[in-house]
Amino acid sequence: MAFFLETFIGGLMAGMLYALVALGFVLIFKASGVFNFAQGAMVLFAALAMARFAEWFPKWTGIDNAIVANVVAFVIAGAIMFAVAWVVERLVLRHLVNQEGATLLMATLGITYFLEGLGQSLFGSDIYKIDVGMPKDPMFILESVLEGGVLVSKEDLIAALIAAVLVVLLSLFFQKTGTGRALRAVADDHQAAQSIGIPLNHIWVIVWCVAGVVALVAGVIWGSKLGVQFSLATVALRALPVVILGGLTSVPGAIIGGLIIGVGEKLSEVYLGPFVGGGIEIWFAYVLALVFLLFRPQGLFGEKIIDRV
Amino acid sequence: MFYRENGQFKTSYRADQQIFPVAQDRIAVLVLVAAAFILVPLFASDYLYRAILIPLVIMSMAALGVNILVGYCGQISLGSGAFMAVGAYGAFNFFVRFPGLPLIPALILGGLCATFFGILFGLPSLRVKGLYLAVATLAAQFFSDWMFLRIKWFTNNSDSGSVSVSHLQVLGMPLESAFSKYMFCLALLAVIALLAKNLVRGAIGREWMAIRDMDVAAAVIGIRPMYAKLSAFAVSSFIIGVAGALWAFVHLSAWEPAAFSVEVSLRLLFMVIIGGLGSIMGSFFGAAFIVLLPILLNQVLPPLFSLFGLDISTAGLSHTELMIFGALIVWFLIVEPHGLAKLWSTGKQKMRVWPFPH
Amino acid sequence: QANEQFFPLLSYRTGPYAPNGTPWANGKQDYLKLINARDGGVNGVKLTFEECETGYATDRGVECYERLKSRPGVALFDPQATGITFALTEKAPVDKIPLMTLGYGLSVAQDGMAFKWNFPYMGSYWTGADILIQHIGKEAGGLDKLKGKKIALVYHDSPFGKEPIPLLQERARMHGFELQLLPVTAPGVEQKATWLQVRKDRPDYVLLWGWGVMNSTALKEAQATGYPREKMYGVWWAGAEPDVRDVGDGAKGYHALALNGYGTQSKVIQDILKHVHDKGQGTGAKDEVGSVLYTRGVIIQMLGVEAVRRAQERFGKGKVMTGEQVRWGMENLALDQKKLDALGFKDVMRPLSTSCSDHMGSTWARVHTWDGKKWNFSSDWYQADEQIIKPMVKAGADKYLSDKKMQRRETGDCQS
Amino acid sequence: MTQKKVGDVILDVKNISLRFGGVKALTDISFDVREHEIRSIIGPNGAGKSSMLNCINGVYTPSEGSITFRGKTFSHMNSRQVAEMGVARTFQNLALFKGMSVIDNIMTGRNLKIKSNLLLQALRIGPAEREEIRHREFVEHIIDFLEIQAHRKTPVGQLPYGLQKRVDLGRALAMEPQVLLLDEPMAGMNVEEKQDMSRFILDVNDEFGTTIVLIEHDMGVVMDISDRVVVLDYGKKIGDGAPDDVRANEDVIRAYLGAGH
Amino acid sequence: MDTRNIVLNVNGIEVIYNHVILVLKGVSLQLPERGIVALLGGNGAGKTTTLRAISNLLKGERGEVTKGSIELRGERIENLSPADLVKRGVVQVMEGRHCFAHLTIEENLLTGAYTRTDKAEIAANLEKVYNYFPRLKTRRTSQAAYTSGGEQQMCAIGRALMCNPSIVLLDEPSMGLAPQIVEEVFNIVKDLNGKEGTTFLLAEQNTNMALKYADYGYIMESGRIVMDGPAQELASNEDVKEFYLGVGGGERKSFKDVKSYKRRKRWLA
Ligand SMILES: Nc1ncnc2c1ncn2[C@@H]1O[C@H](COP(=O)(O)OP(=O)(O)OP(=O)(O)O)[C@@H](O)[C@H]1O
Ligand SMILES: Nc1ncnc2c1ncn2[C@@H]1O[C@H](COP(=O)(O)OP(=O)(O)OP(=O)(O)O)[C@@H](O)[C@H]1O
Ligand SMILES: [Mg+2]
Ligand SMILES: [Mg+2]
Repeated sequence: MAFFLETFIGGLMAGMLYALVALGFVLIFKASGVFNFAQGAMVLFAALAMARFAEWFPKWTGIDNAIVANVVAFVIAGAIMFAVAWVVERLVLRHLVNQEGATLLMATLGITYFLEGLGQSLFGSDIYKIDVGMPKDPMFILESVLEGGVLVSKEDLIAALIAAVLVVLLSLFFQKTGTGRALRAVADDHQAAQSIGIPLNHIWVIVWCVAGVVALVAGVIWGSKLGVQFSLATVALRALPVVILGGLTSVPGAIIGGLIIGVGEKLSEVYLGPFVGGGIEIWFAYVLALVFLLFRPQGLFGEKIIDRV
Repeated sequence: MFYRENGQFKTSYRADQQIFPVAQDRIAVLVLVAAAFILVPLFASDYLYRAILIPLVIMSMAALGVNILVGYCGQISLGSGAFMAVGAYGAFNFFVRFPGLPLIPALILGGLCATFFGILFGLPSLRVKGLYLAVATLAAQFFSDWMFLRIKWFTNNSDSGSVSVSHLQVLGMPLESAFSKYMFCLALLAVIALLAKNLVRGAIGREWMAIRDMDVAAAVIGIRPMYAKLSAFAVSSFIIGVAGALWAFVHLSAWEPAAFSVEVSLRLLFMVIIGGLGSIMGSFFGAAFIVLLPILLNQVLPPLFSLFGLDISTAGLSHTELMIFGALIVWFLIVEPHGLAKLWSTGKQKMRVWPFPH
Repeated sequence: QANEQFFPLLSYRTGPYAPNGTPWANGKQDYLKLINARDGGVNGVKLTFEECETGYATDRGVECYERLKSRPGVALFDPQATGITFALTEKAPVDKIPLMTLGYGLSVAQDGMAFKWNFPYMGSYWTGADILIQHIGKEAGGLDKLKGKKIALVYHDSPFGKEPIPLLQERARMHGFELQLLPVTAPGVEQKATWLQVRKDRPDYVLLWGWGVMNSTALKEAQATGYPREKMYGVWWAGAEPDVRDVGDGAKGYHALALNGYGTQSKVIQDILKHVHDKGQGTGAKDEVGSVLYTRGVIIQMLGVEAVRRAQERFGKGKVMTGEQVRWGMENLALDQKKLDALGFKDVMRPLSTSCSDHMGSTWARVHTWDGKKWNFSSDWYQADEQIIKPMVKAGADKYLSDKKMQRRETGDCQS
Repeated sequence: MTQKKVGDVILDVKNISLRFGGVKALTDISFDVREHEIRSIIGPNGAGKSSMLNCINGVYTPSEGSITFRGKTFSHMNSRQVAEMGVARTFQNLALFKGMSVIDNIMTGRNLKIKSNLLLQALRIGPAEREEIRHREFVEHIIDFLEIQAHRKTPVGQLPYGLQKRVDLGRALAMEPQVLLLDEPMAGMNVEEKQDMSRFILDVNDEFGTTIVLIEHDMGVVMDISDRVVVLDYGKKIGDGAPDDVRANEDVIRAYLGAGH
Repeated sequence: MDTRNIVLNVNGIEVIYNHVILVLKGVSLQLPERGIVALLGGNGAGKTTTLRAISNLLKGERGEVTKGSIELRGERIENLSPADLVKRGVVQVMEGRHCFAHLTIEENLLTGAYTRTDKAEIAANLEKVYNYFPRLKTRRTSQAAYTSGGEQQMCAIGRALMCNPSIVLLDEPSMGLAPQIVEEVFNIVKDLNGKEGTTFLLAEQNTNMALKYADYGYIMESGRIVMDGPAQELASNEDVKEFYLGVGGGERKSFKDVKSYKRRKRWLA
C-alpha cells in the first residue's frame, strides 16, 4: 500500500514536471498554430544560460552570494530568451505567415538544431550545475499510518507547485484578456488575424517570450534535477504524450495530461514492467495517450477539431 | 527557349498520361538515370559509394515511402524509424531462420512485416488526425525500440541485442564490393520508384490525395477513408521496411535498435518536407539534402575556417556545423515552403517563359 | 608518399554524450601532439590525425570511417561508441584495419582467434562485472556471503548496458545471489520508476551500468529515494568526473571501477602539460588534463602508438605501417612495468601483453570512491576471473563464428 | 424547348429533424424529388439548407426521420453508400482537393468505377492502363463540356473562385449521378457566369436526365430554371410548390424574398 | 472623377505570385474621400489580388507587388504591415469569410476591436453590429465554424466594422447571402458612408447591386482595368448592360433561355 502510494505520488510529480515542459508546447501552439518542436532545445538553451551565468557572475564581479548570482543569472537568461524570441520572429516566423503546419513544424526543427549548436558553442557542452537550493533529500509523510511512511521528493513537490502556479496564471491570461483572445485568433487563421489589424509580429514575440520564460523555469527545475547538459532537450520527448493527451490547445490540459501520464507510466513500469523485462514506461505513455485519443481525438481538453463542409 | 511544351502535341491520352509528358523532362530523367547507372560507376570511389551514394539511395527509398504516407495521404508520421526497424529485423529473422533464403525474398518479407506493423499503427489514423496523429505515431517508434531490445527472439538470442549479417548474395553473385551494393540498391530503388509513381498517378493515388486535401468531400464522392488511409500506411511502410532492411543489411551489416531511433524518423520527415510533399522527385531531393549537407559541412568548414585564418576548436566546428544545418533548413523553408521539388518546378516554369521574366 | 602515420579520430563533442566524449577525445589528440612535439613521431614517422564528429550515431560513424579509412597510412580506429563498433566489426576485416575498443565493445572479441581485427584492450564488460562482484564479495567478507543477497543492475537500455548480464547471471548462479535487472531507457533522464523499484525491493547492492547523463541522474534519484550511495557500484564508464561533478555531495560514498589511474602527477601528463598545453597547443581546457576520461584517452592513444612502434620493430623502423602491420603490432604488444615507467605511465595502468588468442592483454581494474569533491582509490587491483570468463568468451565466439559460417584462425595465421 | 417528362418520386425525405446541441437546424422536414426535375431549396441564411443536403448524403445523421431513395428507406446512410447509389453533390464552401490538378480532381469522381486492384495499378499494365484511359476520356468530355480545357493541369487551388466552382461541378458529374445536389453553385459569379452555369445545369438535366436539387440565393435563377421549390426558414418548411406559387406565398415573402420581389 | 480628395491612390501596380505568375499588369485606381467605388470583373480578373495588394496581405499568398506604387493620403504604404494599415483605418473583409473557427461569434467580433482600447466604445460598436445583423446576436455564443455560410459572412463584415475603419475594402460581400441580407449589407454600406463618412472599395460580382450603390466603378479584366466611369454611366453603357447586368438588348433574358447561344465580349484579348 505504502509503495503503491509512493509510486502514485511519484507519478503525479513526474507528471507535473512533464507538464512544465508541455506548457511551452501548448502556449505556442495555442497562440500561433505552430507545433514548436524547439521547445526542448529552448529548455536546454535557457538552462545552459542560467547555469553558466550563475557560474560566471561571481567570477566576474567577485560577489560571492549564491542567491544574488542565481537571481542575476535568471534575469539574464530571461533576457536571452527574449532575444531568442525576437530573432525567431524576425528571421523565421515572419517569413512563414500562412504556411501549413508541417512547414512550420519543420522550421522549428531547424531552430532546434540551431539552438542546440548555438547553446553548446556559447555555453559549452559539458555538464553544468544549477543550484537554486532545491532540497535533494526525501521526506516521509503518513508515517503514523503506514509503516515506513510514504516517501515524497521535496524537490519534485516544489517543482509541482511552481508548475501549478504557472498554469493558473496562463489559463487566466488566455481566457480573460483581449490579448489572449487575439492569440487564439492568430492560431486559427494568420491571414484573417492580420487583416483586422492584429500585429502578428508582436504577438509572436510575446508568445515566444512567454514560452521562453516557461522554458527557463522548466530548465531551471529540470536542470537542478538532472544537471544541465544536452540530454535536457530530450525531456521534450517525454512531454509530448502529455501535450496530446491534455489537448494541444489547453493550458489546464497540460497539467491533467501530465498527471495522467505521470501516474500511468510509473505504475505501468513498476507493476507491469517486471513481467516484460522493464523499460516500458516511455512507450506506455504514448500508448496511453493514444488510447485516450481514440475516444477524444482532440485530447481531453483540446478544442474540437472542426471539419465542416 | 529550350524547355518548351508547345509544339509537342499529344495524340492520345496514353501519351498525355506518361510520367513525363514533356520530351525534355523525359530526356533529362533518362540522362539522370543513365548517369546513376553508368556514369557514376566510372568515377566513384569506394568512399563515395559506401559513405554517400549507398546511404543516399537507401534513404531516398525510405523518404519515398514516407512521402506516400505524409505527402500523398497527409498522415504525418514520426514513426518511420520504427517501420525501418521492423523491416530490418523482420528480414533478419527470415534470413537467419530459413537458411538458404535468398536476399531478395528476405527483403520483401521484411517489407511485409513492416506493412503489417504499419497497418497496426495506422489504425488510430481512422480517428486521430493531424499533429495528434503525428505525436501518437511516436508510440510505434518507442515501442519498436523497446521490442527489439527486450524480446530476445527478434535478435536471434544475441546477448547484447545487436545483430549482424554477412555473405550476402543476389542471384548467386556476392554482394560485397561497394559497386555491387550500390547497383543493387539503385536497381531496387528504380523499380520501387516506378511502381510508386504508378500508384500515385493512378486511382489509388488520387484517393490518397483526396483524403489528404479534404476528407469529408472525399467520403461524399465514395472514397472510403479507411481503405485509403490503411492502404497508404501499408504501401508506405512496405517501402520504408524494405529500405530499413537494406540499411541494415547492405549499409550497416551489423546494427542495434539505436540505428533506427527517433532521430531517424525526424530526419525522414525532414527529407520529405524539405524535398516537397507529394512529389516522388522531391523525396530524392530531400534525401540528398539531408544526407549530403552534414557531410559536406563537415568537410568544407575546416578548410573554410582556416582560409580566413580562424582557429576554431573541433568542438566549435561541430557546433557550427549544427547551427549552419539548422539555419539552412529554415532558409530553404522560407525560400520555398513547398520544398525543393516546387523550387524545381518553378524553375522549369521560368525556363518555359524564357527569355521573358513571366 | 609522406612519412606520416595517420590516426583517424572518431569522436563526439556534441549531443547527449558530449560531456564524456570530449575529455576522452582530447586525451587522444593531446597524446599524438605530445609524441610529435617531444619525440618527433615514432622513429621519425610523424603522427597525423583528423577528427570526425559522430555524435554517437552509428550512421555518422560509418560515414566517418569510410571517409577516413582510405587515407594513406591509416593505423587503426577507435570508434568510441558501442553501436559504431558493431557496424565497423563487419567492415574492418574487409578493409584490413584494426579496431581498438578499450574497455568497451564486444566482450567476446577478447578471443583473437575469432576476432582477428578487434582489440578490446584492458577489459570488457564481462571483466568489469566480474571484478565488481569480486569486490562486493570481498567487502561482504567473502564471495560465499553473497548467498541470498540481492543485487540490482541498473543499466542503459542498449547493447552497452546489456553486455554484462550473462556474466552476472553466471556469477549469480555460482554464488546464489539474486540478480534484479532494471533497464533505463536511453539517454536516461527519467529514472523515477526505476528507483521506486529499488526502494521497494531494497537490493543489497546496485550496479550502475550507465553512460552520460544517466549516471548523474541515477545518483540523484538514489539520493531522492534515500538509497545509500555506498551500496552503489558503477562500471568504469560511470566513474569519471562528469558523472558525479554536479551531484557533488549527493554522490558521496559512491564507488565505481577505475580502469586506469589519473591525476596530473604521472610523467606522461606532466609531459603533455609541458610540451603541449604550455605551448598553447592543448586541445581542451587545461584543468581537465589528467581527469579520468582524459587519461583514458591518453592510454588509448599510447597503446595505438606503441602498436605502431611494435609493428615497426618487425616491418621496418621509420616506415609507415599499413593497417595489417599495425594489427600485428597490436596483437604482439608487450608492455611490462619497465616499459610503462619509461613511457611515463607508472601508476596509470597495469602492464599489458597481448597475443594471438588474447586480444585484451590485461584484465585488471580497481575501485575508486567519490568523496564529494574528488575520486579516491578504495581498493587494490583486481584481476577478472579467467576461469569464468574464458569459457564464456570461447562459447560466445564460437556462436558468432557459426552464425557467420566462419572459421577460427589457423595458428599459422598468427605469424602473419 | 421540348416539354420534359418528369417521372416518379426518386428521393423522398420524410420528417427529418436535426439538432446540434441546442440549435435546431432542421425540424420535421418532408419533401420529395421526382425523377428528372430541378428541385430548388431556398431560404434565409442559416435556415438549414446545407444541413438538409448533408443529411441526404450521409455527412450528418438526422436525429429523426427517414430518407427513401428509389424505394429503399434509410434512417442513416454512410457517404459511400449514398455515392454508390448515384447521388453526387457540390459544396457551398468549396471542398475541392486543393493540391491536385483539375483533371485529377475530376478523375476522383470516377474512382468508384475503377476496378483494378492495387497491384495492377502499381504495375500499370494491360487492363489497368486501359481502364485509366477509358475514364480519362470520359473526364475529358466533362472538361470540354464545362469549358475548362485551358486549365486541365493547373492545381485547383490557384484557379479563381468561379472556375473552382465549375471544377466542383465537374467532379460531381464525373460520378454520372442520378441525383445531383448543388449547394449554391452560382455564389460569387457575375451575371454572365451565372448564365453559363445555368446552361450547364440545364444541359445536364436535359441531356443526361439527371435529377437536380439546387440551393441558390439568386431568385432570378431559381425562379427561371426550377420546376418546384421548397422554402425553409429557421429549420422549418414554410413553402413548397411551383416557382410562381412560392413567389406568391405570404410567408415566403415575409421571411425571405422581401417586398422587392 | 473628383481628384482633389483622393485618399487612396493605386498607381500602375504589377503583382506576381510565386515569382512566376503575373496577375496584375499595371492596375491604377483612385479612391476619393467618402466615396464608394466598385471594382467589377469576372472570375479571375484580379479583384481580390488588387485588394490584397492594397491591404498588404499578399505576402501570405507568396505574391508581391513588383511595380507601381500605392499611396494612402500621400504616404507610400507598400511596405507597411497589415496591422499598420488597420491602425491607419484601412481594413479588408476577405473573400471566403475567414472567421476564426474556434472562437465564438462574439469573440470573433471582439477581436476585430483589437486595435482599440476604449471599452465603452467597443461595447457600443458591438451593439451597432448586432443591430445591423440581428442573426448574429442569436448565434453569438456558437463557435464560428458551426454557423452557416451566410452567418459567417455577416460575422466577417461585422468584425471589420469593429475596427472603426475609415476605409473598408470589401471583397464580394454579397456572396452566399440571401437577397434580403444582400440588400441589408449594401444599405449598411450606404449608411456608414453617409453617416460616418467611411470610404468603401467594393469588389463585387453582383454588378447590379454594386452599381446601384457605388458612385464610381472600375471594370477589370485579366489583370487590367478596361473601363471606368461614374456608376450611372457604367450602368447605362450597352456593353456593361449586356455582359455584366444581363439585360443587353432591352429585356432581361430568362436564365432558361441562355443555353443556346453564347457570345463573350473581351475588351482586350
Ligand atoms: N496564391 C495564388 N497563387 C497563384 N495564382 C493565384 C493565387 N491567387 C490568385 N491567383 C491567380 O490570380 C488571378 C486573379 O485572381 P483573383 O483571386 O485576384 O481574381 P478575382 O477577380 O478576385 O476572381 P473571383 O471573382 O473569382 O474572386 C487568377 O487567375 C488566379 O488563378
Ligand atoms: N456541425 C454543426 N454544428 C453546429 N451547428 C451547426 C452545424 N451545422 C450547421 N449548424 C447550424 O445549423 C443552422 C443551419 O445551417 P446551414 O449551414 O444548413 O444553413 P444554410 O441554410 O445552408 O445557410 P446559408 O445560406 O447561410 O448557407 C445554422 O444555424 C448553423 O449554425
Ligand atoms: Mg448553406
Ligand atoms: Mg476574388
